[in-house]
Amino acid sequence: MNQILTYSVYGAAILTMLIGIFAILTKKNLIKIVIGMSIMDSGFNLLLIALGYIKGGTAPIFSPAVEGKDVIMVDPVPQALVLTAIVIGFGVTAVALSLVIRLYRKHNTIKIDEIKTLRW
Amino acid sequence: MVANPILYIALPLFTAFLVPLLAKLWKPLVRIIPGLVLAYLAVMSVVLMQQVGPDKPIITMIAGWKAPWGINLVFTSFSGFIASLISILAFFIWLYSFKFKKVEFDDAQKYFILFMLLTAGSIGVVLTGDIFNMFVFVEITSLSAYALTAFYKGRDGAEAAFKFLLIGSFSSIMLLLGITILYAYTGTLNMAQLAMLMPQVPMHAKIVSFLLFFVALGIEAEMFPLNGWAPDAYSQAPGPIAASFAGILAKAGIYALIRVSYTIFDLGNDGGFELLLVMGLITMVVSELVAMRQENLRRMLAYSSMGQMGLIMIAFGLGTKEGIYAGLFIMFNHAVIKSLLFLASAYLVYYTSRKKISDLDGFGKLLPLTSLLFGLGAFAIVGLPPFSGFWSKLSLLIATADNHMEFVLATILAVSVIEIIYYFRVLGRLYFRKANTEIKVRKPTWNSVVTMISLAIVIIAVGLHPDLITGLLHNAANTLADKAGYIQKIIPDLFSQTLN
Amino acid sequence: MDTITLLLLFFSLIVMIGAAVYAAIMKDLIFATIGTSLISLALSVIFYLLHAPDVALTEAAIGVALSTIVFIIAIRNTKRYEDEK
Amino acid sequence: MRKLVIISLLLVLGYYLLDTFAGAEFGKDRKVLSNYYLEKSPSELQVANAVTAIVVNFRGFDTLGEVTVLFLAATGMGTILLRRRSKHTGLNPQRTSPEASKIVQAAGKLLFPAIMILGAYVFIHGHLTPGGGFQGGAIIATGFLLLLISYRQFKVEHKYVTWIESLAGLTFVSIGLLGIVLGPHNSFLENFLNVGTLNELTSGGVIALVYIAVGFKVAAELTGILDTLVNIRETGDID
Repeated sequence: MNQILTYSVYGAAILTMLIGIFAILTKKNLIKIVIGMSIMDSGFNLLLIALGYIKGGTAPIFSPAVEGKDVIMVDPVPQALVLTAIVIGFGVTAVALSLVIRLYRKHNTIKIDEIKTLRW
Repeated sequence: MVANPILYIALPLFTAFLVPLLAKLWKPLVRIIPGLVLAYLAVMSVVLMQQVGPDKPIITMIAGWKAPWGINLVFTSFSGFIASLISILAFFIWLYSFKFKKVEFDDAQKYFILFMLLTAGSIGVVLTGDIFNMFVFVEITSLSAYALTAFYKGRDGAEAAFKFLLIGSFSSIMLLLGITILYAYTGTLNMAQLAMLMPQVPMHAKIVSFLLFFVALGIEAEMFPLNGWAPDAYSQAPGPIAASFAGILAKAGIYALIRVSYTIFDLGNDGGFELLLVMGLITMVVSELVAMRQENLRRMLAYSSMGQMGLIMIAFGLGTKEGIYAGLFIMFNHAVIKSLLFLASAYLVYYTSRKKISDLDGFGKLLPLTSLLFGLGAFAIVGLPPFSGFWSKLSLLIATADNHMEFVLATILAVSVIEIIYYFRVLGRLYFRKANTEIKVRKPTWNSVVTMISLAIVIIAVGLHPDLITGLLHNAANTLADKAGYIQKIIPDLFSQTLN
Repeated sequence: MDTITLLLLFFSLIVMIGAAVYAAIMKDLIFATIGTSLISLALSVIFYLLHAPDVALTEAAIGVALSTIVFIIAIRNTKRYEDEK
Repeated sequence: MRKLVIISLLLVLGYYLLDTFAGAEFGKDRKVLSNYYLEKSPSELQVANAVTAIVVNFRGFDTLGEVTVLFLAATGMGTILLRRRSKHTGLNPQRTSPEASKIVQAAGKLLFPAIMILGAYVFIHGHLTPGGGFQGGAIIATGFLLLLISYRQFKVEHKYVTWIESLAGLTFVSIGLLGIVLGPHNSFLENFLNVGTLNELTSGGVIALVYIAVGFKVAAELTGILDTLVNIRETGDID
């Protein structure tokens, strides 16, 4: 059972990440590329949270309900890291989209192959 | 309190939050205050460098928790040297762009805030002792770099910035994955403890995460073929920012790469160093060959900069103390000389929109001082005596010869010839061609002249008296090579536990 | 984990992957954006099930609401369809 | 063809990643760092929510960086998008979007105070219950978003946003610097106040204060980002 869980949760997270990377690499539309970036980040966030999960654990909050009892808590460190990663991801997305808007204003298109200066 | 490494980060952030309010009081404060902060950091670097020694690093706790539990800043002879280099260079670049008249007030405010945070982020990458914290600082650095690349509206800045952002987002996801793998197997994020626990990580996980780190930080360090962002970013960003990409951003990237491969992973003898060496060789050869074919001055300098980064990777890829010493020397020279070249070139191509090398005919007479300084930089970067570039290249050649790598040695020499060809082509245009009659030139302002001359003085002084800096470099090289010492200084309790 | 939690977890994982594929292939960018917000919604349910309420809240507020609206504003300022000239 | 190559490369990458992560089994206990945090958070800091303790105190430096990233995003978007503010129309350039329906407007008006209170509750109780500065700030930003999309005339006063953002940021860094002066270990961001008792509103010392500052800052930054995007001119070149 645990084996199945391990592979399904991590697998789902990695699959989501790969879908995002695939979208970034193959799509020609700039907004679609940014959507790919956001999918990729989502997959990563799940991966990290899944890593912190502990079987039979509770949320890492010492509320009055758990006070004095001997409980196992899930690892709080990945949660703190994901919190940071989500916020940073949002900042990057916002900057990326404002760049897309500016590119559209200049070239009147958001297709990557129609903007000559964007090719490499 | 007065000289505390934490101020490298806290002070710029404090100022960045304060500047929008100060702008309402008196507008010139927006330009002056960031400069004062950078000046303070530069002075603080000098003070801290005198306190630090190979056996007594300055370790700063944050939030009162000791090393493996809390984040800490580690100012050793090695990281301190790079941090000081960055902070002093940042002050000079501020001085150069102090009278930034080309843009409106609103933009000038953002420019100085972004530049200050770029500096703070880079120093954070260098000083932090925590791997996730390093990621946060990498993100701060890259976000400010994206915004600064797209700073001018008239150029193709947005395209360059978008490319940069796209590659940067790959870099950050790979960095995060690498960090996650390490956390999964060791349960810690502190670099020293990671280095200590590394033997218990299974080999395949170690290799996967090392490759992730290598690619992610290779993007930041302009390694081929991950450096597609660099030529565009260098040529579209404002002049002083191009200089700080070479002197500050790339230095933070290569530092992180070295820290990860030398301290955290003990893959050095299992192919880690060879990988660095080979990638460095490829980067150097390809970039220099491409540089020779560039028509655009900025792009030429950008490719030359990547070639130098390749040289640095080769030096660190040797894995010997001499190699580290040579690599650090090249890092220092590259930071100073490339900044001078970029700063001087900004005036040479000020009014030409295409920044072509062929537009530079006869500038030696039109802009004598700037051309002279550019020429000095070109002589120094190709490694001609009596400039500082000579000594660093010599030490690298000696280090390669000691390792009996004749092929590497020959390649470096051959590439130097290429370098000489394309730099001298520019100098030939500057001095031995007739100027176009109706060409507009921009005379450099006094502050940029002061900046460029100071950098030139550093180049000549180190060229004539390499002893000025070799002591620092030797200390830094010894500190980096001493991995056990690093672990022991940062987490003494845990280190002694494992010994017993 | 009890059975209901497990079922909910698997259901959310499937929704998430489905939404990711949907967001990646949809030609209409507004629908693709709704796909990403669906990913975030499923993700915040998963986070809650994995005992990470803090992260679930953040993902719900930033991923579902703010990020989606930022995308929609960007699409309104550019083109709605992926292949549109 | 190109897609096939990419897919196969990605599958190889995915295989290696899955293989690596499968070695660290799902649901297994991994001790080193987290046990220390779980032990110290309620005992020394008197903070019930261990994630808050980590985000604000143990790894508070990350949070400072994170807030800076948002600040950079807001500033960066300013440099990327806005060149000139159109002077003749005042702060709110031509928003050509149609007015929202009366129902949406009424709902917006009703919901706005509730959202504000929820957001403030979330970041004030960050050290006791799930949530905190980021979540609360984001919730408040959605409140402003609601008004921005339901009323065309609604405008966020840039002046106030700047003031709140700057003052909150300054509070954060100042509390950190005060830690150097007043804290028992003289280190940045250290707690120098009485920690109180677990599960009380006044517990946690500076942690609660820092998270409130973060809440204000995040709210102001996210609102600023949304406002920049909503109010970009819909026609014409930026230059």
